[in-house]
Amino acid sequence: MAKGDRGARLRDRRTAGPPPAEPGAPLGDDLVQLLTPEGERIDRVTGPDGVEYSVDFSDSEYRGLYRDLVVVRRLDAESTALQRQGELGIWASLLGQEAAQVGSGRALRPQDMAFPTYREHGVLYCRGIDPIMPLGLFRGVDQGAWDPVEHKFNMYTIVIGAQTLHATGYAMGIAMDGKVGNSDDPADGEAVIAYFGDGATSQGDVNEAFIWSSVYHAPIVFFCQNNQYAISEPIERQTRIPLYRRAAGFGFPGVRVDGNDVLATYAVTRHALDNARHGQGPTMIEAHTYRMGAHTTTDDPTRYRGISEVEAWQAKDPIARVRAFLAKQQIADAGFFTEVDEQATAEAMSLRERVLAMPDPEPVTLFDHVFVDETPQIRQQRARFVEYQASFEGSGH
Amino acid sequence: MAKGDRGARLRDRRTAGPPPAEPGAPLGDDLVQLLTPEGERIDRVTGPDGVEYSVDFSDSEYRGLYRDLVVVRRLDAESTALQRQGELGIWASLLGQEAAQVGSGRALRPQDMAFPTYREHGVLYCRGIDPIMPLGLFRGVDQGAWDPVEHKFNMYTIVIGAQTLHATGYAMGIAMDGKVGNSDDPADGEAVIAYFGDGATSQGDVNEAFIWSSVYHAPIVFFCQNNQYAISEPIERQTRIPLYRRAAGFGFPGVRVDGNDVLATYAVTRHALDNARHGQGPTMIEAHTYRMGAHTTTDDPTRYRGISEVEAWQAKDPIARVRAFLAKQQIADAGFFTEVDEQATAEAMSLRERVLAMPDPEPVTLFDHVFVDETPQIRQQRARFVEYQASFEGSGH
Amino acid sequence: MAAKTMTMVKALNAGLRRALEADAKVVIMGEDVGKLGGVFRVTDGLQKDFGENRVLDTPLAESGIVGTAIGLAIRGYRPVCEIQFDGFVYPAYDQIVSQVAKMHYRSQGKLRLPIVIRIPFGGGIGAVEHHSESPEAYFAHTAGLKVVACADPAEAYVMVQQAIACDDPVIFFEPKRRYQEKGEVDLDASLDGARPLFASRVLRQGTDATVLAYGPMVRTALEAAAAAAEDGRSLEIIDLRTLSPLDLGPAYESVKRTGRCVVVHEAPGTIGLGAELAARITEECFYSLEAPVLRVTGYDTPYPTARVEEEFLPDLDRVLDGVDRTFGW
Amino acid sequence: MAAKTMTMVKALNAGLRRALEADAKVVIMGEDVGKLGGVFRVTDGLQKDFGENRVLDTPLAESGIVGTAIGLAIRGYRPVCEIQFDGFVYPAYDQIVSQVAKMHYRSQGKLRLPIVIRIPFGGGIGAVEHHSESPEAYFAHTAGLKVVACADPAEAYVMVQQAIACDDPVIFFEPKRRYQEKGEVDLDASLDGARPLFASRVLRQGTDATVLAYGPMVRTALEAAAAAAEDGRSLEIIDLRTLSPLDLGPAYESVKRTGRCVVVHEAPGTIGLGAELAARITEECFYSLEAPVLRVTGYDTPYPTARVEEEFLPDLDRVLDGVDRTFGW
Ligand SMILES: Cc1ncc(C[n+]2csc(CCOP(=O)(O)OP(=O)(O)O)c2C)c(N)n1
Ligand SMILES: Cc1ncc(C[n+]2csc(CCOP(=O)(O)OP(=O)(O)O)c2C)c(N)n1
Ligand SMILES: [Mg+2]
Ligand SMILES: [Mg+2]
Repeated sequence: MAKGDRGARLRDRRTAGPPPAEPGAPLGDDLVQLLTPEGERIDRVTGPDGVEYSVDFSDSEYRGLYRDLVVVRRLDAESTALQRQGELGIWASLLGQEAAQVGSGRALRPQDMAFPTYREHGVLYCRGIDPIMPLGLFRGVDQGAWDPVEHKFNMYTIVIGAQTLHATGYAMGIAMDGKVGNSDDPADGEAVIAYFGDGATSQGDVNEAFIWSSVYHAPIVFFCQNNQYAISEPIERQTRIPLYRRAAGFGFPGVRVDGNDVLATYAVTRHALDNARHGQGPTMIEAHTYRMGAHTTTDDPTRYRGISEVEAWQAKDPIARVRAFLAKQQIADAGFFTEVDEQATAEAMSLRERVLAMPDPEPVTLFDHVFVDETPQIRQQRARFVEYQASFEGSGH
Repeated sequence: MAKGDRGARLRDRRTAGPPPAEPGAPLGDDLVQLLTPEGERIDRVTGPDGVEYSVDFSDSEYRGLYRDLVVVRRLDAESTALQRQGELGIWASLLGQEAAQVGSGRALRPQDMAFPTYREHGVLYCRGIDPIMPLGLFRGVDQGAWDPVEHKFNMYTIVIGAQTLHATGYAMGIAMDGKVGNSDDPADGEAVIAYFGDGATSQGDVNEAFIWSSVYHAPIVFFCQNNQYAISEPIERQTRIPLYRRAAGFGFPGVRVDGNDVLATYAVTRHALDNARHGQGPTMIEAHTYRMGAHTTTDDPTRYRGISEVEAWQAKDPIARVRAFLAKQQIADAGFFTEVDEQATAEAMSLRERVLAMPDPEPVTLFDHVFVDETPQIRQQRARFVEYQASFEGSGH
Repeated sequence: MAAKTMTMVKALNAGLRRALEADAKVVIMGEDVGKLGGVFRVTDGLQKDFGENRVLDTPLAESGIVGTAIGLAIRGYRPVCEIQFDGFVYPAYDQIVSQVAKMHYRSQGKLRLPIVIRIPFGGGIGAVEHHSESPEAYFAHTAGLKVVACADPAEAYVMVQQAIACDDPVIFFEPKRRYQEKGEVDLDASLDGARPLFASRVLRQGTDATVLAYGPMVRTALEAAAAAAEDGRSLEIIDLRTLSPLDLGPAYESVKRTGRCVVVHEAPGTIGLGAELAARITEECFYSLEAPVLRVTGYDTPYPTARVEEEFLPDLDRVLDGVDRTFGW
Repeated sequence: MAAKTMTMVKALNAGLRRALEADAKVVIMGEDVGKLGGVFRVTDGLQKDFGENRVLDTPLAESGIVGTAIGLAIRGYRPVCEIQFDGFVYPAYDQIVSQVAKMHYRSQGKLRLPIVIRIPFGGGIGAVEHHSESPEAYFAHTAGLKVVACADPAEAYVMVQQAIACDDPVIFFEPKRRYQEKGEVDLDASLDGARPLFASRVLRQGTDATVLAYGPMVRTALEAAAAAAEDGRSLEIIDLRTLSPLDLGPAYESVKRTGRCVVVHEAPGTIGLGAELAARITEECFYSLEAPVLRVTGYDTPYPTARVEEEFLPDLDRVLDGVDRTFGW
């Protein structure tokens, strides 16, 4: 034990709380970035995992990513507005996390399966799913109600971390089906992506998912959007070191990517997914990003964070940098930007209209689908309910 | 992605199961050892954590450790025998793990608190506790029934991993009490040691304990006895890489020690505990050892492991090497060894006698201590029970 | 006397504050309880005033919260854990039923775990799934736990202090749909003079039928009684307050007079509290009952989506319907 | 016909084997279920015969077992999870009550989770703590789960296959104290002709009182009936088999004839299955009951230490005492 700076150390120790940690340290050498906040392209970069990352997009693909980013932000803003107007019960905004979601979402191949939390509206959009799909949940007219297998996109999961085990089990099933590691063809082999937040990493379930995946060598990518907060709690309440380093302790690689950089996020995710489908086992990706808005529409972030922090992240906006890049490289012109905005508005207006038209469920449907094979008990309760409701009819009740 | 040895890789991938793992790899450079199986002393060794480990024992201290090892093995054998004879309901033998338990148990300072599993009879002994204490549990006459605070030794915990969180909370309490990091005096400051097995590392609770400890910088040592098995499951079912490496991902050091080497175990544990009490936060120790016997007396290990494996570990016996060392160094003579064996036998006989004399509890006590402040409901049920029992009296029932 | 009109949230906050002041060993822990003051603001301002060692923002894991609370209790602390919503208590279930509930018993009384686990429970707030559960039966069926539910601000203020002062573990249910309803609270009320924590109370006297409720349904039951009175029917309303142990003396006395009993709760009926109440009351009042004890409860379905939750939850009409049915038996 | 005398363990093993043969999507997973064949040997030899992809030795964590089983079910598998002992199911409680029980409902029927969770339950085997629990009420109170308990080898053989064939999640309770008791099992029995899984059965007809039991207490109830017969009292014994949904038609019919009913289980009485049975039977048979439905159950204490467990558990005498009390009412 070094006896050098004893005085200083003793002072440190006396505070029962932890000494300064560095989990939120923003831009270290360990961060994979291919597009700077200023819109400068970095050609290729070697990640902390020793892998060289790059992307090779055509101009139209670059424009496509920009389009995705703008549309998902616009749809998100519309949903926030719909909540304010009482049309949704609550909304969990993705504002600030567009690049993490579009980058990873576009990296998925059609055969891949995604397990979202409650915030992956951008991933959902990139899967080609109608953005109205999850709004029933937030409006309170259903609880998801979509077919996860048909959409290759599981229902939203609200219990923090639970879905990471479902994802792992599904990935084990892929391996059991012999759908992994058969060739180097990216169309061959399936992979799973499990989304979760920085807060979720503290749940036992998430750590068990790491263990299961590692032990069974499951074709899965753990995609952690570290948006720096779990509701009000900053990342320091969950970890003392950068989250991506958690993975190594479980026996698989972890990478930290600039989650506000759609290109780097795409590159890292695609590599990890292809590795998984080709039999290389799991990877954990920490997408370093920021929740620009409230946790949900019921939250008030001014109670726990300052405006200067938010402004610092504003300068790293995931969309502005792509726009700057496209403009500087003359990949897109003003007309394109206008057209994208118009498309985004149109999609938002369509969403709004359709949300307003979403009917309330018939009360009696609350008895439906408790079981595949309905029990006499449920049948009886439904019947009594119908009878009871009928007793009010004509009574003006 | 390297395209070199594609054929071989493809073959590997096709098996859905995991490729060869190395978690059980026995003696690597990462293993801290100060006494070889042959009884050779290694003066000092630098651990994978960069710390230089050594011990500086007097001859009488060396003899004391040998004495501990022999006695705890003998007491354990007696308990196994008692179970065979129907005097205990079940017994979880520590055979093979004596050094891990004596080394760590003797490393504790009086003020430290231990949280055992159900197998830490050796640690308990080293705490100066009467070895009869836990036998009530195994006999079925009580469920622990001792005062954890008085003994600085928590009740045995059977639910795998649960105690690691209790230990963490207790360690947080030490910090809140200001009993950590006040000076470099080892008598100043308290620390906690949490015991658990290799299987336990898969439980969410254990991983949550790592997180809590790290975040709150709690004065705790996680002492994992990797005895290579969780009942029938070999370590490969729990991890793909050596367990001690798990710690780094949570932000604190992990060390692997030869758990059959009482000196190394002592050195590593003492260092970690003193670090903890001095405000340096948690450490995880993986004591690499082997469960020589059955999981418990109800288990039949021949169903899942071969005799050659057991024999290989026999050669690394934790007691034989100390004996060889003591003899070679002329620290002890034949008379000493005989005396120790006699003491061990005497303690075992005393244990046996006292176990046989353990009375069955009065049935009515099953209603005691449900609450500090007993409820009318329990009072009523007890009263009815007494009345009901009385109704049989004289009926020869 | 400092009687003030305040919401249940503010009353709980005041109660927690007094507990923190009264005993330096009391610590509050949970997700977002510190800087944010909890998602419902029940712990608002407490971290600021008592410091980070007394009010802990914990990592996001319920088993960790309860598990470390056990360790703190062994160390001599009195932890008050907040579970953010009812539906998120299950990851802590093992620590609660296998450890919290049993350690005093296993130690033959040598260990005490004065832990309070606060759970905002029940529906009616238009929330998404997992935010409107009524898991009280899971705990009240568990030997070794004490379980209570408060129903109004004055009660919340006193009961939360009593729960913290209790040397046994207490699961403390707070009816979140009543959080913003106001009531008179005597902030100087001494705990000594207060009604014991593990006692029920007759809230309204009546002669025709007895209605038992707790937590959020107490107000519903009172409204039903008012409506029934207009129809000339007199309901006696009992607020259970303690779900384990049950304190049914007043209920037995009442049912023996009225001969009819309806039990109300939000949780699904099957093996809910209502089943136990019906069974015990039938045993105790067998010859007084004019009709079986009837249960007005949530249905045996998962908690439904917000837009139909009002149909799932017992309301004034369903309580009256239950009473009617006991008369029509 | 291959009727053979065998233990319940062997019958379950044969049933699982048949299920593995019948459907390639059936997978067995749990701690020690592979090479060891389970600590009770229920899965003995199955991994050897069906391979490591069909019978999985899992890491040691119950939430992981159930959580990954959900993922496998989404992928189209039919996982059969073994929980090693009743007291170790709680770490998986969140995955069971918040996910397994609700995903079909949340998806409006689009997702099916044909998962079986096998739990050896109950006491009487002289085990240490956490190895003798009766947690069935925790599951039967949970909407979205089906819960059954088998009572003898022949039933175990058929019921485990039916549970695996069921498209809803089933919590499958096995009375571990009856594991080594033998009975006749028809190994060729077709599932088609079998009694449905979610039906109770009258095991012994009687006229004086009705006794309801399930799992380990079925044999106890039968013994009580035999003893009562010697005293000239005729007990009707009903094995519930299904704890959720309940199938109480036969019980209602019986109690309407006998006028007396005793319910027996090992779990603590408060808010146990018995409470629900008492409440429903009272509702349905109100005018036929000569006495309240009485419960003979474990006490409201944690499960006690082995040397006094026989005093905790209902036995023949306590069942008869319960019957006596209904006659003395
Ligand atoms: C088991 C559980 N506990 C608590 C909550 C309440 N809760 C909802 S979101 C949230 C924070 C999640 O933080 P993070 O994982 O970082 O995801 P983010 O919301 O930032 O995307 C909490 C505590 C929950 N949903 N589930
Ligand atoms: C939560 C839980 N699940 C299952 C068990 C059953 N069980 C008892 S010991 C054991 C294996 C433990 O292995 P390990 O952690 O390596 O400790 P060891 O017994 O080898 O010392 C299991 C599965 C348990 N006690 N608790
Ligand atoms: Mg977050
Ligand atoms: Mg082990």
